[in-house]
Amino acid sequence: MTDFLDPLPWLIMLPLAWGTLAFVLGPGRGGRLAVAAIALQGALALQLAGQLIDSGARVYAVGGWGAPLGIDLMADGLAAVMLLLTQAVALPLAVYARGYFAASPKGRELFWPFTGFLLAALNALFLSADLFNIYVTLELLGLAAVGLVAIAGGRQPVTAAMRYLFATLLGSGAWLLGVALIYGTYGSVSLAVLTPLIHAGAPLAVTLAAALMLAGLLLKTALFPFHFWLPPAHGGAPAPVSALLSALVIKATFYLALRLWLELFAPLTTVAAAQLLGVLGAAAILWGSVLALTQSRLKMLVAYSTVAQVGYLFLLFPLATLVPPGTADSALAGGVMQAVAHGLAKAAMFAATGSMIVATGRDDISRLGGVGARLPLTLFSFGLAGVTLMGLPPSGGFSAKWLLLGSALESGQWWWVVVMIVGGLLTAAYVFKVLRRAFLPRAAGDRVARVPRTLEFSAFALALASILLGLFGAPLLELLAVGREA
Amino acid sequence: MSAALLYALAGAALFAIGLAGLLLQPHLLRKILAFNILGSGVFLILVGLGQRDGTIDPVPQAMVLTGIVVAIAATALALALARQLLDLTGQMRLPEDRPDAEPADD
Amino acid sequence: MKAWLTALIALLCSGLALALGAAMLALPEFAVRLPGQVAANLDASGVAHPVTAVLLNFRGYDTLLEVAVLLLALLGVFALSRHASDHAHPAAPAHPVLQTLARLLAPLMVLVAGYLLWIGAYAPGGAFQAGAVLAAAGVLLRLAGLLPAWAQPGRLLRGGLALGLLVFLAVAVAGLPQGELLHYPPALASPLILLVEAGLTLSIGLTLAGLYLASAGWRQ
Amino acid sequence: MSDPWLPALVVLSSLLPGLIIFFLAESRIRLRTTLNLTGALVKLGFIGVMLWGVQNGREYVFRHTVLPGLDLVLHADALALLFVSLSAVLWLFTTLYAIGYLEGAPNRSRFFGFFSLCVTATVGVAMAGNLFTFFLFYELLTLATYPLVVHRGTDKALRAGHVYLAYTLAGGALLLIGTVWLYGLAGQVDFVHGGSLSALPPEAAGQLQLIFLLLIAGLGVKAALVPLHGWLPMAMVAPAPVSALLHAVAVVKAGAFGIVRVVYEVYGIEFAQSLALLLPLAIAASITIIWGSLRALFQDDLKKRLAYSTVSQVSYIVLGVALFGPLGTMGGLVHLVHQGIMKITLFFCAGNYAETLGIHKVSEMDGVGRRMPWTTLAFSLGALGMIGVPPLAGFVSKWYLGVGALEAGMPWVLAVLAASSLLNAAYFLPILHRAWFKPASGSWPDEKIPQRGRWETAPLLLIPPLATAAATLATGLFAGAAFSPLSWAELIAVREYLAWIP
Repeated sequence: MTDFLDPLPWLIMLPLAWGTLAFVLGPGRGGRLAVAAIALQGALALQLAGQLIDSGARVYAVGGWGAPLGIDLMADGLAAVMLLLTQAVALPLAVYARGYFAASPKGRELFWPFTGFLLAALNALFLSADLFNIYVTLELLGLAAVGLVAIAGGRQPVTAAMRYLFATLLGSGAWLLGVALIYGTYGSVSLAVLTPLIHAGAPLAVTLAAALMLAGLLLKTALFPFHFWLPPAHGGAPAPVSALLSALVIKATFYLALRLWLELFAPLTTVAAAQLLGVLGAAAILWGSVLALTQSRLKMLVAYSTVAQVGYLFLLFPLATLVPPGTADSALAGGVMQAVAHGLAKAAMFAATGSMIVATGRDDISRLGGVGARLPLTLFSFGLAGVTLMGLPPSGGFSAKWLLLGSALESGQWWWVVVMIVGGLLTAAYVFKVLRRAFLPRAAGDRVARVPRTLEFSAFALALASILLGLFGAPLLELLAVGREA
Repeated sequence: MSAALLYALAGAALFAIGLAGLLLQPHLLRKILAFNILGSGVFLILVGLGQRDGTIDPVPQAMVLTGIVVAIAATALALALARQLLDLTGQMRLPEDRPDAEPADD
Repeated sequence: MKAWLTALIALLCSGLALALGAAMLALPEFAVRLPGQVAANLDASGVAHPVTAVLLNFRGYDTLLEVAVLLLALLGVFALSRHASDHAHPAAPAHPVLQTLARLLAPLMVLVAGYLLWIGAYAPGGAFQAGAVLAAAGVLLRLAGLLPAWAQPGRLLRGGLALGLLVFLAVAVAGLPQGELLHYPPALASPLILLVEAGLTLSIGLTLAGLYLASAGWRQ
Repeated sequence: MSDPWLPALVVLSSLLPGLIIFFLAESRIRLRTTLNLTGALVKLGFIGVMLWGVQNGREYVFRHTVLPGLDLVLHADALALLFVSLSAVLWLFTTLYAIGYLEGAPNRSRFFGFFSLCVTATVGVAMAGNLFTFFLFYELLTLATYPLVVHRGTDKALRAGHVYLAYTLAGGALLLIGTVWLYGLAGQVDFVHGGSLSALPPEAAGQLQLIFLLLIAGLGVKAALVPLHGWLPMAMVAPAPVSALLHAVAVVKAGAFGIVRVVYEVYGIEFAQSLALLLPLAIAASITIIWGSLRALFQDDLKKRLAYSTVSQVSYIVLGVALFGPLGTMGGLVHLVHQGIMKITLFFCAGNYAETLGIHKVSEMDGVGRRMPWTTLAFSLGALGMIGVPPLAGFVSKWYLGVGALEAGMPWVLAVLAASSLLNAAYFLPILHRAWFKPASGSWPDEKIPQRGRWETAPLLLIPPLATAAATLATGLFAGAAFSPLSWAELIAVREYLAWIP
């Protein structure tokens, strides 16, 4: 396809361009440009999804060379779903961020350039079909994310950024070593070229590469026990940043892990490895939820909730590995649905959290009294997002849980059912810990200020989307199936 | 064994040394150095293994050039963070206590 | 750190090195070979040096993203320096010999950078090498006390930092009507690549210098 | 207006006003009241249309596919309409009562918002056409009632809310597991007369028994089956209209109604009998009936006594379900309505005593019949109905349950009914005795609303209990009339049993 308006390359070029322009425009500038451009990106992502549904997965040869000499981009249903999620989360958050930084200017100077590069990195990562190119997108993503964590300055955020930087660099280092081993074995880094070459009897170097790359991704996705860097990083950044990081950045590395597992390294996967991933996911769910419950800072509670919710994503691996195709399909659908639902809900939750902190002037759960009366829409958004995280119907989180529970029972792995149910109850416990406080009347001496309307409505839009996903999720699953027909 | 493979083997050793350093050294500057050693190890493996059959391969060489620039960028950011941390805490190491236990600084 | 943990990590790292070594000694024949393909397409790439051809044409997309990574690192340093210093510190006065030397060397380094940029099409060299030399000139001037630190870059400087990436993006997108992203028409490949490299040289020089200069004024 | 949309409109007629009310300023009393009452009346109108239609054999089904193999179905069949009508009528009365009860109280927008959501959920539970839809509204009910339970924001209320959530969410989780398991085993299971599981291969029997246990345990939490009833007496800290609604229509009824659906329309009564599921259920219900009554006997707090009475009375419905035969079914179903009307009367009256005179305890009620004769009259009708005195509503239920027990070959159930009636009398009659025949012991604990002419309390507090008390009498007296709860229950029972009687 040689159309100038082809959405696929523009999804990468556009955010790179506006990110750079926002930098040239100067400190704090570029918000309006960003909102317009992200809206356009959303339209492009929708157009791309439409193309995929009509005519199947697409391969795009950058520069016209084609793999293995050049770099290929590839768009299938899974990539399109992630692209849609990215733009759908980014647009309300961009609106939110404009209001947020107007009310709380710390860190606003370079927010827009960083966000532009972050979105470019995400879109590029989802579309890449080249292992080395993915390395570059991972670094772009990692540095943008670290930069965003540090933008507000201060002891806690800088410490968190430092820790996060080491984690993400180590993760990419492991990935690059894997790429080096793969190139050294086969002489190519193109997924399309490599996939037919890798089979069950692959050399030790390939197994090592698979293990290293996966480990690197787990570190970057903050799967238990690699979650140590996440809560301070996500809990310390300004609210729009926390939302972007929790909703999207960790999903990108999960997406790569999923792709490697299901496609490139599928012949090497074993039930034992899949169960190990599931056990780590289960541990994340329980440990993250319990720690969320013990937090006294609102943002840290939400950040630990992310640690827990990441665990649900990894339950998909045991449920989709070496089981009947129908079971695997519904597990994959459930896992991806969870990624999307959590993305929307967690963005809404961090956004609502940010509004509450702006309104009360402090990040303290015990001082939330009066929020319910003064910011009903914000609290309602928090509650709706909580419904999705708890997996109650009708919500995207419920659809995800339904599909995962179904495949767990079908494949006889009832222990994951127990984990999911207990996790859901723990989630309810920490969500209601916040709601209960916010319902109480304002304590004497506390203040609860109004916040700009855009803050309230953008958070609500995200929360509502996470609920509507549960009612109208079928087209998303249809899109997901593009390029996966057996 | 070709010379290129020897480079790759040396790269494996460097990667392991860098990894150990990154995990074990508490001093931030040493951690950053360790990360660079780790990266150099990977670059050696990439170039070395890519040319293990004796032919010169420009593709991994170009990749390594890209990788070096990325590593420079990451190192610069890491150094800036480390220096800032020194300013803020007076220490060149990450605090070991639970970070969420710290008070929010406003 | 606990001794047993140290020992365990050391053991695991050694094990990893051994496993990597063992894996490297047991590799099969390559299934795909790219050097031949690079050579075969070198004429159409617009440059004569294979590494530059890979960097700026065959895998030019990697390079495009990598330039963004570099700029991003500088943004990170800028973000930190906003909180580190309230105003740009003037450079400390340096020894007159160093100052004289720097004044002499800086123009020479610019010349070398120009040469490296031009020769990159045929021999080892190119935008990154040239940019690195430019940056070195900047660092030298700062050390000699002849350049102020960059706490708050002005519009012109921001434009210069972004120029390389913007030119690269424009060239990449300009290929879309005829073909794909970053598609150079063979006849125009040479001048387009030179254009991109020229923009990159300037921006990379400024960025690398900036990584130093942006933090040079932080309080000690 | 096409038929599929009527069930959806019934749900929306309280959902939309509720959502709007959330965002109304506290001072917009008139608009809020208008929205509330309009919603309630519009809902009744839609229900009236559907009652007429179903009587004439029409079907109202709304279906929306959420995921492949997972449909959201709203189905207004006869059974659904029985519950929907009850909810809608009692919602109207409770809304009126709540407007009077909460006059001048803080956070009313929030209260009425969740109140409307609560009714939305109840209506959804009633019209759910399959287990998934049922589960959806069942969980929504949990979420919508929690803020009502903790509405006062006191430590006691928060603790009660905590317990309430822990019980109901855990129950919801069990229900979810059972539902997913059943869907995996049998595909999408719509509620149909006679159930649809008997077609499964016999090997599945063990799994089906386990699933039944999960479902009933999940539903039993809200239906307050012993030992899952612990939340109900604690939830008494909620404002009186909430207690009235929780006990009469919303929460406990949702649980009991779910058990009806599962036994009749998922498993099928015959299939459930063949899996030997009915006897354990009847025993569980009987234990609950006796235990609840025994505990009620020892409560001095009036609302707590009523709460334990609810524990006991709701299980009459479950007992009726577990009796194999159309008469038992009729007894259970009609009690669904009768218990609602009687219990809401009692709670309205308890609220009136508390609001008017500050009376919270049975021991404070001496002579209250002379100060508040109308309220006490309504209370007496409700209490006598609960005991089963003819010709009140409760008598009709107990009569059919008793005959149904004989029909099902479980004569021991008669003993349970007799014992329970005696206990009912034992904990209600002393209250009536104190209220009517003992002299007042000086001043009232906290007289808030003085006597104004003929009005012993605020009109909006008095009219609803009188209306429901009258209904208690009417449903008993005119049980045989067309459109009475009993004849409607008969219609349902005939349809359920027609599905398998040749």
